[in-house]
Amino acid sequence: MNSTGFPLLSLIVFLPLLGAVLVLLLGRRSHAGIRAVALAVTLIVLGLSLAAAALFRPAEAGIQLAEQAPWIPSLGISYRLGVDGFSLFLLPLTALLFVIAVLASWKPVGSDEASRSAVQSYFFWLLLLETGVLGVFAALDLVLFYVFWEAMLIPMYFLIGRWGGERRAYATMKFFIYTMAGSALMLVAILALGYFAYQSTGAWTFDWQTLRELKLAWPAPLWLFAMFGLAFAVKVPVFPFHTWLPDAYVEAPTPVTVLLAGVLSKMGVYGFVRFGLQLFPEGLRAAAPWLAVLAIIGILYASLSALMQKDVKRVIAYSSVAHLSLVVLGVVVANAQSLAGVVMQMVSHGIYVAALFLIVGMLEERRGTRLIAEFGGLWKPAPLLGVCFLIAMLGAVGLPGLNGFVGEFLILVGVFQGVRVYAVLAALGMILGAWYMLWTFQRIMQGPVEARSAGAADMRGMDLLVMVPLLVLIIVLGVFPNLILVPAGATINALVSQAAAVAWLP
Amino acid sequence: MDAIRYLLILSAVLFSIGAAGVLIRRNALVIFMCIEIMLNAVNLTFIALSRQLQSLDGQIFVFMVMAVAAAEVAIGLGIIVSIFRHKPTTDVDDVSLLKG
Amino acid sequence: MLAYAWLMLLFPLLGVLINAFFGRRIGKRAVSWVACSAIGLSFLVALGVLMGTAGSTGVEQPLFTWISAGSFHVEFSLLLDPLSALMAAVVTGVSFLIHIYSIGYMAEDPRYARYFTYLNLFVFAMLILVLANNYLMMYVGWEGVGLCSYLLIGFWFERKAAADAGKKAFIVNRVGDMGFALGIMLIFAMFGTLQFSEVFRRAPGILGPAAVTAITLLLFVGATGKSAQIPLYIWLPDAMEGPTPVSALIHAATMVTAGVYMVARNHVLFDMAPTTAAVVASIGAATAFFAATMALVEKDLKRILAYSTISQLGYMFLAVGVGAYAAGMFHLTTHAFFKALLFLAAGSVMHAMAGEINIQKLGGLREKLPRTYAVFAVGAAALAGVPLFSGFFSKDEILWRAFLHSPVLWLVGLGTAFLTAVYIFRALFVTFWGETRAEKKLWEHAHEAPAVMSIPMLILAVLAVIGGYIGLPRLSLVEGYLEPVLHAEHAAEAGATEWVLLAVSALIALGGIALAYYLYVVRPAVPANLSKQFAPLYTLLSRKYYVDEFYMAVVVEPLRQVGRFIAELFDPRVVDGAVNGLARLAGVCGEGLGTLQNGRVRSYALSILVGVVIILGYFLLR
Amino acid sequence: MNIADVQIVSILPQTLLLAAALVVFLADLVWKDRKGIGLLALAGVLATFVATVVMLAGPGVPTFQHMAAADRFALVISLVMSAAAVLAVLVSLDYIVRVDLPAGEYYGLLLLAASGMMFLGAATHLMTLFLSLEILSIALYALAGIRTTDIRAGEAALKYFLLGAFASAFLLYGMALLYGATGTTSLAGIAAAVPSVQTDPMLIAGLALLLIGFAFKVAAVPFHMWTPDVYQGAPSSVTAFMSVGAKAAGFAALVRVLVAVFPTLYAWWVWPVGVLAVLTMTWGNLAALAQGNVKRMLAYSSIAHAGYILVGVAAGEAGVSGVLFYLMAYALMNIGAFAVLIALERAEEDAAGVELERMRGLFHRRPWLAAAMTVFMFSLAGMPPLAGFFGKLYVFSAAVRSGLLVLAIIGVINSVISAYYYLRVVARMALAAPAEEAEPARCPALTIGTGIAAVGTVLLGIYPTWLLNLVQGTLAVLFGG
Repeated sequence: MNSTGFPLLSLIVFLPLLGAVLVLLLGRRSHAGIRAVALAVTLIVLGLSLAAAALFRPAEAGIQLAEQAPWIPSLGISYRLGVDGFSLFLLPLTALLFVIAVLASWKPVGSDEASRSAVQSYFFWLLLLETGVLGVFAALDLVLFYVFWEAMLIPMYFLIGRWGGERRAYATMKFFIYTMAGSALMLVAILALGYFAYQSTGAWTFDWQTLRELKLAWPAPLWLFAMFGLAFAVKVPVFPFHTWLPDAYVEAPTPVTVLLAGVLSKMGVYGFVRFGLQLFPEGLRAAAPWLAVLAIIGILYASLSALMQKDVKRVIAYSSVAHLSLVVLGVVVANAQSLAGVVMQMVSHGIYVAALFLIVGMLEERRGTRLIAEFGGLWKPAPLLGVCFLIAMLGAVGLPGLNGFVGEFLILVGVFQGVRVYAVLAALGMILGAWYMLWTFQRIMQGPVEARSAGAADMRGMDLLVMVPLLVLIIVLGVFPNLILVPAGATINALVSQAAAVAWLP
Repeated sequence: MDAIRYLLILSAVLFSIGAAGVLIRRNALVIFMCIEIMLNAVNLTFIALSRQLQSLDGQIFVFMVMAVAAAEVAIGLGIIVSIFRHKPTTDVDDVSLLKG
Repeated sequence: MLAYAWLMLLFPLLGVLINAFFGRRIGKRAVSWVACSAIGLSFLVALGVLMGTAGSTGVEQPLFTWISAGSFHVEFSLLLDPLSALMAAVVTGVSFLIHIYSIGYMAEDPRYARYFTYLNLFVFAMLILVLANNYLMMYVGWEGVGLCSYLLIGFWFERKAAADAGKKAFIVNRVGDMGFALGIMLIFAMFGTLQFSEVFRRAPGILGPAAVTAITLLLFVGATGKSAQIPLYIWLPDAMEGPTPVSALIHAATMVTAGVYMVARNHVLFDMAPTTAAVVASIGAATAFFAATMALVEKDLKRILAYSTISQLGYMFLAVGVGAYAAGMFHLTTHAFFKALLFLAAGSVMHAMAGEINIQKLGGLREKLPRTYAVFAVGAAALAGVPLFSGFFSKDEILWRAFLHSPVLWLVGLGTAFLTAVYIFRALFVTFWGETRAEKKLWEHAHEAPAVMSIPMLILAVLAVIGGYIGLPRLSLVEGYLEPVLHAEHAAEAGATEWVLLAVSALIALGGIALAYYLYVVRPAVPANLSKQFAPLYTLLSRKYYVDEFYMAVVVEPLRQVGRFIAELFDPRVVDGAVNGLARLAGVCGEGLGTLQNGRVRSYALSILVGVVIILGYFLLR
Repeated sequence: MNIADVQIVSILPQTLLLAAALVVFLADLVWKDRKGIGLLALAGVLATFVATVVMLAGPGVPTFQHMAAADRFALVISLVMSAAAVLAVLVSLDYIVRVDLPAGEYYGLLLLAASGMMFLGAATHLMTLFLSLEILSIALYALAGIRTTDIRAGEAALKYFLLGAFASAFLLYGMALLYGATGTTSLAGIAAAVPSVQTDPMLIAGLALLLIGFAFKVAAVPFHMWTPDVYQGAPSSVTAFMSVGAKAAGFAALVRVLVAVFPTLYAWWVWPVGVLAVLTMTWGNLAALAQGNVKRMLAYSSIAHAGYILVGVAAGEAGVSGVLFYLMAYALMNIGAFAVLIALERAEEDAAGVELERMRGLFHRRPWLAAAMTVFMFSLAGMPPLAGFFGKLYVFSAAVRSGLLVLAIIGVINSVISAYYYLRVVARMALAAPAEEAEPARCPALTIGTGIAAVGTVLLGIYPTWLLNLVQGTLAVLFGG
């Protein structure tokens, strides 16, 4: 139990599970009740996660709000939760995006009648997913982490597979197998790590904090990092492990895409820091040049690919690849600025990409298509939609004053301090990013009003309700990024000194 | 002293003959008889060893094997008859509906 | 007054918020009141600051901490010194006039509130740029004005050309911004801070020649983007797709001069980097000349003015490149007046002629639009450098300083001055003199703009005339005012040389006007013959030296091809193909194993026997 | 010999099952109620289950004349077996009426086979080993072919019988050689003698043949060829039971022989077992990919799972508890999966098992049944937090501990391959539109059985500790003192 004696994190993590059970207990036909329960639960979780952020003592670098209980003592597996400045904001972000997702699911989700009427199971899986994701960000025992990490695939499988688009069966299978394949070796690495602990201390343990102190003989850190890293690289995804992403993002229903892009992609980056940088700094260092090159390729490759996509959802999907590649580059460089940028950008990206995908959803809802060529001049009949799209897009493009800028720029500054060529190449992504985003925006919102778009409805009601909080955050975090950077500061400093201890970059 | 060796070799040869028969013959009954040869080859081994080791365990084992073999005959014939009712053949290659 | 400088930012911001959220409900009248009074108040504050900072070397006013990430600490804080105060005053002043003008110009537009929201937002961003006390904040304003430019160019987004132009402006600017951003990163890497005062104080001790050259060059790349210099000028002519007041405000008077301001702001660094300074001066001179040639053959009145802006910006860079920062700022100021004036006059023509802007379809308008004609003539005279008009003084200041630096640059500048006089009076004569070539209906319909439009023009016309006197070589108000910031070494006392140069450039300007008069009034057939005689040259000029096509072919198309290759072939076939291939391989293996399972009991027995042999063999032979 | 020394209590579970089998056989003569006989059998297996639990909780008991032990290892195997038997009887209650099987023979043979399996798990003597193996085998031969109306059942029985007898012969030969090398037929005796005769070819060959014999029983590649055919041809309830029980029994014997009797020869047998493990899981998984019949797919999947368990065996001493845990988890999820197939199966057209297409849209028709199947599929695929995941975690961690990192890596990669075909089932149920099919069977016993299996699979995943504590350190008492 933590110092306050109150299992706050457990409550945050498992309340959605409770909600899922509650949803099952409600009648299958009581759609309103189910939605209300889902909304209430996600809102409470959001409140609790904000409370956790408020309880967090920013000056301290270590794990806070820690909880611990024995789970499988015979294997040294225990139930451990905790947050530090790095993971702190991922909880409210996750909680917020789940609230948004629930709201975005207020209208029935799905591409056919059967799935649209399956409200109960939809919210069941959605809430289950929330437990999985929150668990990933809070777990501090490696096996527990792995359990959440993998278990999360199951709800995701159903959410994409049942409520997704036309090629959902293919996309969901690919997503599942691909990500599972990526993390398969991680399990072996976790076991090996537990065994190394056993060798040096005589007891199996998967406690993250204990394992950090483990002295591993070279080249074990490299191999272990590689095995962990593959899982994270697939999840982020890092080039060339990204091909599951466009399919999954595109086929998933809008609220799920929002979660995929907003939260799930952060799990990979989170992993790189928590279980890469912090557990095997030497391993990450040795892999850094390769990873950096992959990240840079990812930025340019995904940007160019986004440029020529025909489906607006795919554009955003590839843009997400590019943006997250930059974040990975920031992790690889691991200095004070780049890591601050990573923390910032993880939250920021979650917010603006969620807004963008919501907008894509609204576009699709209005026109029944996502092909860019089918749109045009939509800003005229739907001015609010245009403005929201604009702000979200500008956030993504990294316009100063909006949230995307701070993280991106900090990462670039950090990278520049490390290897200047990397920064120059990565900065090219800024230009390409503006290009594909603006071009997409132009073809959809601007130009002559496309005949079938002329009568498109503007945003109202629920559309605005889901969008406004995100847009407000895009602006607020752009103007006051210190809301995040200051609490994370101590943790980032600790991370940096750890990275510096293994003589990071020149 | 060498007698035991001869006996062991003999039983090994018998065992091999039985095994080869299982592979070569197509008639289910004959295959089963080949298996019986293998079992009896083992019995021979047991008896030879029992004598060599001056221990009764081997001989007890042989009785058990014979009892088991009898039970197997009973069940085996039952199965063959049951198939024969559907398809009048004892050729094992003719019963290969299940595959892939 | 200085303590309230932040109000300068607050008013436009409030204007933005009010008009953004309530603009569609409160009616056009209220919208214009909100927007104009916001800028007007802001202008008053700016004037106060202008007076307050006289003689000061700069006051910093922290508002809040923006980013603090380890040693990366950026305050949101205002720097009030003569340079920023002058710039802020020019920006808010000209903006105020153009806001007023817009009330009339945009009166019929259904997106009236949105227009003023954007316009206020622009002023807000521009003031952030101007008042920034550090590079990053300047960058915020820098990109912010770029955004407003994008939004306003594409204001009539239903027109593809407008949307295209806005996008082009933003992306080309992004290219420059990337250089700026890298420059900022380099500065941070060198100094560990981004605050101007700190950087300038420590620069001499820290920076070697290579580093300072790199930093200044990168900053200058940013400047070429925003201020439309070679090689990134291509967006500005297209930017004329926006409403004309926007062209006047953003693409003539204020935003595009940000590059000049930035170089002036960084004069400490540029002084330390002679190589960069030479590059700046050369690019400035080249751009000035190059753009002027294109203006010679352009038919679109606004585009003529756009090329002219590019050309004049080139002058300003020429000035700052040769170390004449005050002269650059001086020209910036006068240019803001007369170029805004010219644009507004062009807008007035469009207003009268239902949007017609091709000068060959106009003509004889001085009859119908005497007031517009008068102010246009004042602007043209100022631009051409007719003696006693403002442009004359500021341009001569630059030419003189260029001459001191390098006669070649001076010669290019002089040539440009000649061309300037030719093209602007060509525009004047063709548009306002002679017989009209306009459609009859349009011609009959033509009317002078309402007061709300003409009064700002009049004010600007007055400024375009008298604006020059604040910088008279003897008086040197601008230079003196900026002295505490720029520490400009007083060039050799103006002697005989200066007077000679003054006379030469006056003659050149008058000669240019005379030539234009001859070509377009006396002998209107000559230009057509000339264009036929020198057809290749004419085509080259009218196709803008094929630079757009060049960029299209060398940068844009190849990138799109690569993108298409990745998106349609490489990603799905190769990268994803490898993944799917692996899956298919497993499936094929599975089917292969299935065929081994042939259903025959004897082959199963064989398999067992093989296993037996192998395992026995392993154990016995081990 | 004093009758008090016989220690019949040591083999109480097995004896109870035998007794129950006899009662069932006798009752069948006079009582024609198939459900009733089924309930009788259920009472018998429940009693056995209770007895096993009580014995696990109680103090240790001595061996049964050194022939069979009631150590923790044997009792855990009994627990698995009786749990499997309870589930098997539950799922059979309705099924055998539906497909018209003779109740007396069916339940009698089932109980007999279960008793043989339990004996095998407890055997500490070559003779008991052989006899119990034959008891279970012969009972299963008959059970496989009990559906005499279908030639495929006969074919399955014939294949199983011929190959089983064939493999038994090798096993028996191996026993003879061990006897010859050590002069004793008691496992404890052999274990004591092994260090002194280590490299005797006779001993080595005996070990090899024993390994082969058990490898056949657990369906390890290349001794697995019978498995898909037999599993497919046999009635589903029988397949469910034998895929779990026979496998568990085979592994119990294999572990006892290899780990307890031949620990000094670990370096000799670790590689063959390791290679068998790799071949078995890879072959099973790859072949399962190509199957369109769920029952046959589960047959290949059971081969693959034998491979995972063999990884635990290859880990030697460290892997014993993992193997036991895995067997329990496997029993729950695999019988559960078959239970769902049984619910779907219709007497005539599905004699060879349910085709994948028949699962279409099950979620719409029977959500809870589909949910249970989903649990089983994900658990079989090794997804946390379900029992199958911890089974794999446990055996792979043992492999890592024994330095067999390669096996763990191949194991997890195999899990990924397997996920594809398990997911295909889920996809058909959840993602495809329902086919116009008759309603799956509804029967309380089947529902209870499926429910127990599903809940057990989940609980064993969320809180595996209770079972882990039970299987921990079983090796220390492998001969029951």
